[in-house]
Amino acid sequence: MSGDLSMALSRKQMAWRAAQDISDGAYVNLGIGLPTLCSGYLPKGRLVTFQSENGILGFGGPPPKGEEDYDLINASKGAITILPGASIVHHGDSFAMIRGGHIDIAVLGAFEVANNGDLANWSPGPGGVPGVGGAMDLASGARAVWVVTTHVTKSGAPKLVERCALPLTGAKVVKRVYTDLAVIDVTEAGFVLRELSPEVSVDRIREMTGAPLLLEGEPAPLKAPAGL
Amino acid sequence: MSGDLSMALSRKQMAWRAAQDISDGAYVNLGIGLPTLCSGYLPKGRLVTFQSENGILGFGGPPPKGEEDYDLINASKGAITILPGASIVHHGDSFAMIRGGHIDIAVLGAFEVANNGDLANWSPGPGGVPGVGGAMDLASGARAVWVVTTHVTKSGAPKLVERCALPLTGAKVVKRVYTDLAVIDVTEAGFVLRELSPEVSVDRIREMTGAPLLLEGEPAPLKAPAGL
Amino acid sequence: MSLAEAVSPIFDGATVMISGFGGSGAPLELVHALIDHGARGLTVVNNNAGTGRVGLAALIDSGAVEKVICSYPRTSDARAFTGRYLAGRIALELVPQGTLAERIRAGGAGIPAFFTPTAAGTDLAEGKEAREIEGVPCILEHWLRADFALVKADLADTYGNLTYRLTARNFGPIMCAAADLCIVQAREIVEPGGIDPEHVITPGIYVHRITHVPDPAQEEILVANNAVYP
Amino acid sequence: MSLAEAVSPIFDGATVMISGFGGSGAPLELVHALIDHGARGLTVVNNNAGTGRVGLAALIDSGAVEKVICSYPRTSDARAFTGRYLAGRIALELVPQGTLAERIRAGGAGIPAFFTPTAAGTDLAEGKEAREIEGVPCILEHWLRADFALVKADLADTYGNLTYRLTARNFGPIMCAAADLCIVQAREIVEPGGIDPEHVITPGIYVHRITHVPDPAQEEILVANNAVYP
Repeated sequence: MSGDLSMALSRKQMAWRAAQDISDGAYVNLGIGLPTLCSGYLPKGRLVTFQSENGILGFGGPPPKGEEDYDLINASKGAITILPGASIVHHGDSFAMIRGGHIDIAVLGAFEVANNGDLANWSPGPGGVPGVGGAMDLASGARAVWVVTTHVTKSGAPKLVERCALPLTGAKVVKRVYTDLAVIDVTEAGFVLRELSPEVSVDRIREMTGAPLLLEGEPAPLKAPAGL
Repeated sequence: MSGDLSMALSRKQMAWRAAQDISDGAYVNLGIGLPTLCSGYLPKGRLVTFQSENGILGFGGPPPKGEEDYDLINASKGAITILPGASIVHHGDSFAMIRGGHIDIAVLGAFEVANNGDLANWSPGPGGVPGVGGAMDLASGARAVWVVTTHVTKSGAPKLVERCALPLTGAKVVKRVYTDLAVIDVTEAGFVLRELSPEVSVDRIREMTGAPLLLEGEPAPLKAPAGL
Repeated sequence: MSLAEAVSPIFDGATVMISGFGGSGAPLELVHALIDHGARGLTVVNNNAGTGRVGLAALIDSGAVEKVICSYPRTSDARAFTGRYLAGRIALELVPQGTLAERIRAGGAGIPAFFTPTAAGTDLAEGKEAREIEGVPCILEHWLRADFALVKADLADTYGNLTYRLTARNFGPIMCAAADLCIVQAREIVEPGGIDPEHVITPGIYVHRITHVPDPAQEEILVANNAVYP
Repeated sequence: MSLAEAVSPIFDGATVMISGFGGSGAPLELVHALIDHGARGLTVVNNNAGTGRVGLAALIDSGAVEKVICSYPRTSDARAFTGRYLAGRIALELVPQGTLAERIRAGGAGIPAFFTPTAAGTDLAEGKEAREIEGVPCILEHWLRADFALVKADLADTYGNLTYRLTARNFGPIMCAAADLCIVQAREIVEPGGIDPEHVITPGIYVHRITHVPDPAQEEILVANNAVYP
């Protein structure tokens, strides 16, 4: 949630909103955490194939409790189910798929997104144990990188910025950001506000954004089903 | 045959001689033409697995006439049979196997071999249509490259030389040469004569060789079964 | 989808990868449909440069091919290519077979360039960046990508997952991944689930169009019978 | 061949690749045999750096590991690695997961180095050669090879042809090819011909030792039960 804004979207609502934009027939990689929720909110009838970087294309949700097979897991190391039409590949081939530009959309989390598309989502900075996993491969390899994140940090600092302070995951990679308050495109000119929570004014969202927020006409109202 | 030497080995005898040195358990790629004959002359009980660069490991000789399946061929594009324990890979993986140093021995033909191990076997020189196929990959990728060739050309010119005149297939790659008159190792010091046809004197073989031919003790007699 | 519809997006001047090693894995029906389609000025990537008067040889005979990128144009009956090449009417980029395969694999895998020992120190290294790495002389090779791939598969499911028959697999999997649009002819088309996920050779993500060719011709047989297309 | 015999050639200071992504595909029995074997000063290549107190975590706990090359050491219970790392008693080479996979693949495929866009412009590109290729910023990465690979397979035939269970395939095939000596634990060992040649995932040429582990432990289950080795 972004500060005290009661009308900010919930995590599930943010996932729902991003999921609406995943096109029919797309091959999609969902990052660990919040992005993973998108798979539950695809519009009916839309065929989307999920890839997990450990080497599976075409999987479904977790199996019933007690039926987990830990030889059938996703990148978060959670047990999954396999769908008809799936395929298994080794790690070399799986990242060839990612690096080679075959994944239509990677939906990722973020610490920071800069208005040139720079993404920081792997390292909270110096200290502790670093771990990068497949974040950089996805950031630079997917045809489109979308970010789903709260608009500001828990302490209220903007996550959309002019320049990432944290170590980059990828340079100039993010195309679109779904926050709990807005939908924002990353364009050549910078951030462009496409949708905005009806409860929030343009001035207010600009205050909460660490880089200029451009308008191309009136932003549409950001909506998601209640109760998610 | 080397000139008028009646005791020179036949093509099949040369293949037989090279085949005796293929060790048990070896993975071997046989080049097009004369080297292919080696597969017929392995000592009994020796398990050798043949690789063909189009993507098969573990194949046998041609099927009976009329039973050819042209989806099951070797690098010469001849129909083959598949043996228990075989595997099929795609071209990328097949040459990964070759380039990665996993083939124990490549037995190849040659136009020329230099005494530093340089091999020329792909281009007869300028003019005509060039074609290289997998020759360079095998020459630089196999753990050991053996050459099977007549000792001199049809016109009597040495094929073992100080420096290849024809375009190279690989630099410093040949380990051993089996000719119709001799078995010769390629060492740091140059050509070393290991076996020599009993009909040929050291002086005579030196005349027929375009580079110094070193001795390390008396060469053994080059032998092969009669009637091949 | 019909053969004609499958190849209909192929435009003049396109780079087209064609699967197969000799006749094994050669998508003859797709290549013949391409001849009928009539695109010109093509660059073709194949291991060879056609045999006899069918398939790639027929495509070359039709005058549609401007350049061939291959490892071995000297097949048993390469008259289509040979005549044009010696007359200076077709260009040739000769690439060692493993380097050709690796460049195509790199194209699909998003590796813009790689160092390889193959061909270092030979005439085919001319003009290429050379570097010794860990004591091994290498040359720099770049990825190879294509606008289209024409590929022959055995089974396909409706998501595009593919298997191949025996050594007909050869260039198919790497070409599927290296082309912007991958067009497949399959002997049999099954429903999703009809191929064991562990036995899929080409995942459906790489395949864009599938046409059903239940009884595909084999180039070796056609060439032996002196067949001519069209 | 027994587990103990299978790992007996592993020497002090060796680089050892260990298959698996998390617990899936982790050759626990081979890793435990390696602990018993007692080689020290190891460099381990794995996607992670161990979880709980079994498998790779137990190997680290035993003090045998000097360095880990991995993409993600921060697993759910990474205490073995974390404690040693923060105390400066174990080295870490952090590699993006796809670059790790590609470096291992390059090791097996004889590609000494390659350019990749992954990590270009990030802190993980520091000290690496950078170059723009066809407009894409790239960095140069080198192959990764090992003295030994410990790999978990499902089926093996006596020639060493392997299959893997579902996503347990992950790093197995590329690690088999990148090690001088590849040591495999297989759930079932069959005669040559017992695996369809078209379904072989790792050809036997890459496999040197096979040991039979008919009922392999699953790391997730052991960790959930707070298992400790030895």
